[in-house]
Amino acid sequence: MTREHITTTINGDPVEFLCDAEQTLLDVLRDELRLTGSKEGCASGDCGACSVTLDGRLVCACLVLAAEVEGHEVTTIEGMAVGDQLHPLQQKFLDHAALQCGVCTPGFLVAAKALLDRNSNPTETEVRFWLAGNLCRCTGYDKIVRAVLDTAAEMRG
Amino acid sequence: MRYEVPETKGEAVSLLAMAEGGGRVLAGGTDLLVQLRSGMVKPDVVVDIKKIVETREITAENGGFRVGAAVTGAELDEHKALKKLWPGVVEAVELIGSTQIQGRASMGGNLCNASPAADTVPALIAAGAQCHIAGPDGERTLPVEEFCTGPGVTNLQTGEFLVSFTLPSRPPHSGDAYLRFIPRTEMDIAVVGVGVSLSLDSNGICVAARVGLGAVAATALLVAEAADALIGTSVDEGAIENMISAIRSACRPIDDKRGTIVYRTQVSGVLAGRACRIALQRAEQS
Amino acid sequence: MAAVEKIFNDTITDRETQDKTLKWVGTRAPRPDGVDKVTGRAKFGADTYLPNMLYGKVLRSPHAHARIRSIDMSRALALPGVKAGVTRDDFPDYPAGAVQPAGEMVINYRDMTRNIMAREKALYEGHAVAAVAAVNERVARQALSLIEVDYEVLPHVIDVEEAMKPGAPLVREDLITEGVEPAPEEPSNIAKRVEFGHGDLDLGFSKADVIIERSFKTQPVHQGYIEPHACLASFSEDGQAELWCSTQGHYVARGHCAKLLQMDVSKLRVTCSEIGGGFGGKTVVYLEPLALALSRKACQPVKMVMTRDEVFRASGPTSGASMDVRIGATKDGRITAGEAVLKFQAGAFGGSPVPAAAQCAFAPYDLDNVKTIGFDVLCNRPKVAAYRAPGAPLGEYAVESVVDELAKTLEIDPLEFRLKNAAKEGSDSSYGPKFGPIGCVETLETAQNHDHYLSTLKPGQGRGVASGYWFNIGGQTSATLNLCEDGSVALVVGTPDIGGSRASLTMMAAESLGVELDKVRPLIGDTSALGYNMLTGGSRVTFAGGIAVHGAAGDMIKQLRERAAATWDVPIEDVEWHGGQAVAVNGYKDQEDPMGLLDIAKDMAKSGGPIVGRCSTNAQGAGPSFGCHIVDVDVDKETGKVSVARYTVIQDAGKAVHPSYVEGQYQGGAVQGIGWALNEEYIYDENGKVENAGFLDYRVPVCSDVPMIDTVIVEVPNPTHPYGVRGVGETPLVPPLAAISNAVENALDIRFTELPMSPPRVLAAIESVG
Amino acid sequence: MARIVLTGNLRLYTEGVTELELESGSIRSLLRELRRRYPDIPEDIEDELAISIDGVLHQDDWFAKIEPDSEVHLLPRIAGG
Repeated sequence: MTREHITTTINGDPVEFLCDAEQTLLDVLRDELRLTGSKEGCASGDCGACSVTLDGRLVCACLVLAAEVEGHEVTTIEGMAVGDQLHPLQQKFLDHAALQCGVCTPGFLVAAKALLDRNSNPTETEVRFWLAGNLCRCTGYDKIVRAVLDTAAEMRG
Repeated sequence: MRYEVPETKGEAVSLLAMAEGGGRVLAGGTDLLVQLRSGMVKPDVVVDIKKIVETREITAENGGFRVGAAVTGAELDEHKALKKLWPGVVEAVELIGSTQIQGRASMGGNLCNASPAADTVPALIAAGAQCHIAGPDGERTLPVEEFCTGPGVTNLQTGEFLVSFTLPSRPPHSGDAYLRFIPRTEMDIAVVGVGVSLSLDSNGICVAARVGLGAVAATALLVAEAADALIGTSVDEGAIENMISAIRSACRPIDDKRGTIVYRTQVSGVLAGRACRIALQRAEQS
Repeated sequence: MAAVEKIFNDTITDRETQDKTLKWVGTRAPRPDGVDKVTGRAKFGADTYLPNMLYGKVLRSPHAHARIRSIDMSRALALPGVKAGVTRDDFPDYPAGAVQPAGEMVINYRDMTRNIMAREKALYEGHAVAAVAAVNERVARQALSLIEVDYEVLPHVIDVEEAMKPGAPLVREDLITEGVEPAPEEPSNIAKRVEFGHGDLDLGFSKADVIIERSFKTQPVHQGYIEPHACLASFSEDGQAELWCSTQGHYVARGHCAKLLQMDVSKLRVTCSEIGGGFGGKTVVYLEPLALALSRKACQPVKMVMTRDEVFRASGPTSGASMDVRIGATKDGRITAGEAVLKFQAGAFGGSPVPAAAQCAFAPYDLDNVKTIGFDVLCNRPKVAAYRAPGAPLGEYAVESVVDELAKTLEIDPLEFRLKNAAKEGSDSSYGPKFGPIGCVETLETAQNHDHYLSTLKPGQGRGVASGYWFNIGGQTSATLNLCEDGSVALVVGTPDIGGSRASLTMMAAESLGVELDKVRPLIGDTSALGYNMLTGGSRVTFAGGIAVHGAAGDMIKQLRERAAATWDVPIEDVEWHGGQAVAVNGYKDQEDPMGLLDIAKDMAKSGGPIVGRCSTNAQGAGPSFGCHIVDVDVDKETGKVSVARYTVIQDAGKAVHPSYVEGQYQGGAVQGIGWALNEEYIYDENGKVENAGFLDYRVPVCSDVPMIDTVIVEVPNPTHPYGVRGVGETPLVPPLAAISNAVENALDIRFTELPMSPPRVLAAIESVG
Repeated sequence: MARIVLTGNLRLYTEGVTELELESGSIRSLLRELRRRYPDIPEDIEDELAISIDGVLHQDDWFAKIEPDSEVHLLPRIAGG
């Protein structure tokens, strides 16, 4: 079978890869590029554990064909910290104990960052609805929502 | 499976025509990729239409809008003027899935997936939206309510694909609204969905109305009887009650994992009433 | 001597002094694995890859119940790229009596070998029938389509009461009910009958002014962890194997796999990945033995990952139940007798949590006359796996609903009514033993005085409360502290960290050693690194692990004192350990400069070599745990939709080592309970196939469904633990079902006796009363 | 003499006896004595038991002390999630 040759940008770096037409962006991130921070929880867009941004838009990597990212920009959890500097959201998630098992955490962080990039002062309700596509079975969401609200407040200064 | 990215309608049409039914159109992919993964569909070629300009644009058109079939929910939400003219339609799109889904899902995909429970369809029906279809024999136009012919089945012929919608202009004192019922607050498929659009004259009498009803029949319905119950009235509670009973008698639902016949019929009326009151309020304020 | 050092004599008499001197325990310290988890670096079950790795896939039964006449793998194995295939013929059979203790429970390997790979029959839709390993997933999937299985489809049964009826399809044709005298002559689906209690029910009910009897029904639910089961197995030609997997217990997984592959336990080395949730569902094996068997055949590493669909169809859910409860009380609110009959789905093999449910159901109460009977019933569903306080949420749902109705009938405040009957130190528990120090009364009194309970409801809202109980357990646990040459300390434990136990165990280690927290770095060792460790479950890790790290610290301190004594040339009894330093005392007081870890570590080689503190123990005396929940709900009377407006969890932790993660357990349990009470359920079609095997239609609560979850940590210390820990992970899921049902009753004046209280069910009830 | 209470289904092996008094210094000696008196008790029964001594729960703990005035309950083994 012929494979697609894709040239794209991931976390700011130029990346090339070969993929089958049916492979999803998530398949390629994990199995080809070994960017395993994006998790597969459902492969149907229901859990948000594979949240990444595509040209700045929050999407589920499991619902994007790898071939579709040709010429586009993808950012994943691996691109969130800068050098040894955690993003404020990452730090607040730690400070607030907003994770238990941690498997949903990368998706929540990517999704929460996409929210704060658009809305620096979200209400609790806005945060909860924005994150409704990210399932967490451990925390009951309380500390996650607090961490996001606290980050927003801190970033507003 | 092959992946193709045509840049013109013509290329897309010939790719789909050549595939002789073995082709699937990819816009946001939020339904298609799930079907691919589950093996529900096994196309020879997937035709990504997002590089075709007409499918990605929102353009003003004689007082209304032309909306590309692949415009995402997130983009519609950011389009102030469209949201002002057809708030109910945009609300319906916004109800599809999560923020992540909104970054990809489109009205075109929602319609072409032909699910009886699709959120945008009752709202588009109520809005009197038209579908613009490209195909081997050129372009044609079709009212939204005629696009789906059954669960998962559309009116599209081999080689055809949905390019864009027209959302018409509307007179002053018009308003629309869409409500759906789901067990959770997000992430569910509609158990019932109702779209209401109405226009009032200067005396507050309803001069035009359309009501779309979803998830209670094989396809989303345009319920003329419900509209008739409103037209010529001041949309008082009595008229709304008549509209509600028209809605309930139009229901032909099934029992399934998402709801029972009795429940769907009952709740369709409840939502119709609530949507109607919102539409009325918007009409009065516009 | 300060209380912490006193701990080493295991005489904790003065908790208050101890609490004042604690430096780390009770703080909200940083989490050792935190940065890896917020950067995506942490490696979960599916995140490991090996060179030359194959992908394994499982063929699963499309039928709920079918005899397997034959399985033909030939076409699948002939497909280019397919390297190995396994079926029932590749796993040993074991006789019915092949039971042995493994992990928490006695495991019946006759059943386990049949659960991981169907033998005579496929017993549920999704039951594994064959597996293949191929060069990539696509080829593996294609190979599955080439396997030919000849099924004889049999009638099936799902519902527990249907399964108990005479003439019901038999899941196991030769099953004779255990626990009935005389033993029945006819086989049935009833695997076991259990009975608990004391006193005289007739006498008790004869003293009652009010007797309420109700029947309850609940649908089966799934643990719903976000990470699907995943593993990577690598067998080498010499019969040695390594396994990386997402599990709650890698030592337990090692034992099961060795048994199922008939290999020496020592030849299998298991490393637990980070685990993406378990809640009891990852205490058993599914893919692991298949991956090992495939790898053994192919002599290549084999990776297997379940799809979400497979997780729902084939991995351990918990029971659906039918329950009858009868409770009598006097006018002044004293319960005179309580009786419950609990019928639980076990799934395809015996072993539902009905015994624990029967023991816990009345545990919050001090009763003279109580009896609970449980039935463990086979049906054509996956064998149930543990789920947070296994069984207790169901029994408590039924009992706490009736208790609430009694309080209402007697016009007594529901918390006051519970307090009048609450279990306390010295009470005979409903399942037998006298309770030691427990916090049942404390949680109820805290609830009574909580701002939530004192606040007034908005119009149309309803408020409910409920209590809950779980035993908690201890078990085999090992820990090692290695002193590094720079004075820092490497802590090795053997219990997978699901919710922050590396943090709590490190804090206790630093506390016991009296050193800075950042000088202790934890690691979860593989099965070759330590002595046996029972799995992470039963809320045991902070309790039993705490005893182990504390013991290891004691062992290390003994050696540190010896080195200091030898270096100073003074008798060991004249050297004590204070504040992380060896200090000369008695006659030698102030004659030697105290030696800290660094001082001793740098000359470790000269003074006798490496210093390693070890503790391997079988921790006993876990502290019983009680909780009380308060919840307010809104009900949309036109659609039947219930939403939770406010929620408060109050629970006795004994001692909260890391309060943030204790609160997290409370909040997470409450929200799982909200899902169980309102929307979660398995939906089966007429053929016994699951209709909602995905997160779209199996509706776990999403972020916008729930409010903030308020928590109050009550601390009634557990005397058997050096820091007073009880364990907190499971009790939070016990009260919510009843608390929410009681709140809905309070809002609508309608008593629901069936879960979930989904909108169609609620609306139907509202309409029926007009 | 320690008071021994048998819960769950143990009575099925003890001719219905659910309470007895025994002289026994440890869980191990208790189990031996019980099996001597009631040979029907399966050999591996202890693998399925939890044993409470004066309200403190023990599982797999042969040498736990039983005082002459202790109250001992034999329960089904407890497994958590």
